[in-house]
Amino acid sequence: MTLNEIRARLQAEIPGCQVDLVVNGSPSAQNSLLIDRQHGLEAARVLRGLELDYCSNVTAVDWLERVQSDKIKSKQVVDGVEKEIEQTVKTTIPGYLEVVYHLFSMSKKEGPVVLRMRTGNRTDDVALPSLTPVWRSAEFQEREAFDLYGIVFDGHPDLRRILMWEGFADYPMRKDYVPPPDDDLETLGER
Amino acid sequence: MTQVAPPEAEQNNLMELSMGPQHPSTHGVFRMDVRLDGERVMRLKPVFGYLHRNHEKIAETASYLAAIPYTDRLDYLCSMTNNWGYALAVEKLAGLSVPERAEYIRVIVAELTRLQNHAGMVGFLLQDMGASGTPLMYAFRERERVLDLFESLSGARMMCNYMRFGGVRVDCSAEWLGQAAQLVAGFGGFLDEFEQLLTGNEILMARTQRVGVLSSELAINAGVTGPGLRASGVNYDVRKVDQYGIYDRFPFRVPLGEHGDVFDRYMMRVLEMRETLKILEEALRDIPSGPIMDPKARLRGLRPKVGEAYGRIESPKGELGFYLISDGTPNPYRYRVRPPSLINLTVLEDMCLGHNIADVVVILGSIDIVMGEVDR
Amino acid sequence: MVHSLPITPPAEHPWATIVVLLGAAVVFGAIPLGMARLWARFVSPAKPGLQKNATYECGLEAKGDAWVQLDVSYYLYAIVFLIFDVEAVFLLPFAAAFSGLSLAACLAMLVFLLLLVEGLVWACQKGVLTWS
Amino acid sequence: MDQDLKTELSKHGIFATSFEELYNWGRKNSVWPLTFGLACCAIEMIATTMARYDLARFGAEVFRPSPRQADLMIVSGTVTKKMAPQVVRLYNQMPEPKYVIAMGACAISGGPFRDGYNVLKGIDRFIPVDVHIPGCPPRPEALIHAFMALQEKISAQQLTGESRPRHLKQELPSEFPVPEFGEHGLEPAQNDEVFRNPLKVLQG
Repeated sequence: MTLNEIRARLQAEIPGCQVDLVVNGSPSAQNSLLIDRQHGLEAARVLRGLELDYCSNVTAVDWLERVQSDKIKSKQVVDGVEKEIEQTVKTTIPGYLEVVYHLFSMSKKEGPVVLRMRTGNRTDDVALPSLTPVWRSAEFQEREAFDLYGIVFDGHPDLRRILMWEGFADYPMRKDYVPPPDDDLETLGER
Repeated sequence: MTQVAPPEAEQNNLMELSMGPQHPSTHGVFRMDVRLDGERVMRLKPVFGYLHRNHEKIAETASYLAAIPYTDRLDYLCSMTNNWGYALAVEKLAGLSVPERAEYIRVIVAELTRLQNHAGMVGFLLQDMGASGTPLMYAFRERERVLDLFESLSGARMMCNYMRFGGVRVDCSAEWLGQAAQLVAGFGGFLDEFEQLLTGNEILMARTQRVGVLSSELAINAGVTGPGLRASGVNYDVRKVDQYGIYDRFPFRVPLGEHGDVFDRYMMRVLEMRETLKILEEALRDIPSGPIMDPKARLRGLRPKVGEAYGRIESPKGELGFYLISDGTPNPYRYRVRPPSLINLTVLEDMCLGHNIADVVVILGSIDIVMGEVDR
Repeated sequence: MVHSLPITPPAEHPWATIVVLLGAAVVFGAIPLGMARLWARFVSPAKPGLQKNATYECGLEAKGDAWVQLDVSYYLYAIVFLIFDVEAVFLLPFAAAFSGLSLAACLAMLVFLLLLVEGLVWACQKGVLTWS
Repeated sequence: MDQDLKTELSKHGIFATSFEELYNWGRKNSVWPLTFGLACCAIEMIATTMARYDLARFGAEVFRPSPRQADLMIVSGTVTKKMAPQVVRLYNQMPEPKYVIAMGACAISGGPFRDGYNVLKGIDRFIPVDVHIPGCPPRPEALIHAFMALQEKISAQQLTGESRPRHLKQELPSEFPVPEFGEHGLEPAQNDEVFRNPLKVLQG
């Protein structure tokens, strides 16, 4: 089943579920489906119904706030002559945390269907629905996403830190994490 | 003095015990918090993180080429297959092709890695079962032969750092291929000797049959991959499914188990070794000559276009995947490893409940975990 | 004629060799232990500590208590073993003197054996030795 | 008793020795390591005990799982911050005289994973280390060389006088404080009595 069929199927089965296609720039052409958070779990159940019985990989990605400048050609009248001017419009995209699920079908031996969900922002609104009730292979990987990125998975059976110790306070894999200055030989000089 | 209720464990007379980070049976620094009723396991919670060396954080600050030596240290028993998994992902990301001879060399060294890993696994499994030393000696004798081949090829025994995206680093000489063929010819004899000693042994059968049974539905749902999944009867081998590299040219069969217990997982390893020998014989026979590196692959300053790619291979432990997101700069924006050992441990508790604590050791040995890959 | 004394000079006491051997064994065992104790007292000082004497649990702080009520079947298992351990002790002299015994003695021993084996069969049927 | 007289005597089958030599000879040839594999170096350590490299020739093939019966701790692999308290506690629970071999670049200084947030930059921040073996992983021959270096160190120890080893001095501790898990890292980050920071030594 191609991605567009799956997308149509999802929109048909779950009213009001917003699914859009994220095009992948690399030659691997593994495009993905971005699903809004509210209908994440139902979409997962529908996909599970489509024989996608194996969730191979769950990855958390930390997208910082970034400024995207893209050139827009616009026709403008400049001192009476219509000319095409290129304007670079700088749009700042707010940062968010994202979880990517790679789903496969073991029965039909079909390639990856990539599912993405994004949180509201990077600080307080970081909740996402957990897909562990649908695919149990996501249990440890979601705990790792919680541990290293701080994404809270609602409905996860046992959401605890998996790699760092319990009392650890930061989310170390985030892009803006600064590790504590262990008494490092290089940093000794300027301490 | 208010009477504080004893913790839930003491209430129904369960002993709280942790088979902790330093334990002879845990194949590295893995910890299991076990609650025992006498000797039977009532609850088992694995604890990870004692070897979390921040592989992904370091790889995200390093260039694509610099991440390759780190992949050696993921599953430090099979460095060649880790390299191949990473190289495959980068080739998908950057759209590189691999010349014919390099593909053949990749299959040869990957299958040699599978041989020494499965031999080591059987040796360690018997060690967990109490046959301390002897089977491991036989297994490591064969493993040393394979490590000699890797050392003469790549320069290092365990950390080969051998593959590059777009090919391999060093060409193998005809004399090396002869030695490899000699090893493959002799390996069958070792396997017969091993099987004659082990497979028919009543103690092994008594200790492993109907122990740690894993149903195929639970295996699929919990994402178990590799020999553990095929022992439960699910025909899923990434070499056959994705047919990456040139695996479609080699007619090898995929062994399947029926009961999904420890004995089936042991048999999977032994039968897979025999299939690997077939692949190696054919690959060593018709390896072509030619370049070993894709000429247009830039190693040092690789800047793949913005995009992402997920590449996966059948490592001896299961499906090892690398998910790379590139933002056009020389280092990956996101570098993620799909660890088969960690995900195979999801069902450890389901397999161990109700068994004795001695069986927990054997079940953990049959899953074959390596902590470098579990904790990354 | 000199009457020889009715009592013959006693050959060394029949148990003497065993006593000498026993003494040698004890001394042979005691020498290294004694040296170790003297060494520990005079040369290498004892350094007990809080962490050193803590119970070892795979590197972690031992939590919980091992003094837990165990299943009764372990106790029954131990009792059945004890019975047959004692029985084996009785069999030893019987086996040693077996060739010189009369039929009656063998029969008596057989009764002893059968009584205990019958107890074992009953225990097995009651399922004492196997528990789910 | 000078050396050439001893060799002359030993040619005729007479062995003259001192109590100290006998004591050290007995201890250095039966060093029992602790079963303590952390990471990749542990596989190389196991390969060293196997038939081909045969650590048994040095009397050290008996790997004791419990620290109570071990007198050598081979720190073979990366010591992470989550594992550091356990390593120090195990070292404390070993009876004197005890020795530590820091096997591999990770145990010496954090190695290739040095700038990881969860990696301790070398075990000599918390416990004294006797022999360092560079390598990643060090070859089995390097581990055997470390055993020979340790044996030389043991045979050079004096039983009396000021330069007695640590375990013969009452005032030197046989225990080191176990670090706690803090909010952002280990508290304390390292143990200053034990850790001789090379840079400070150079500056100081």
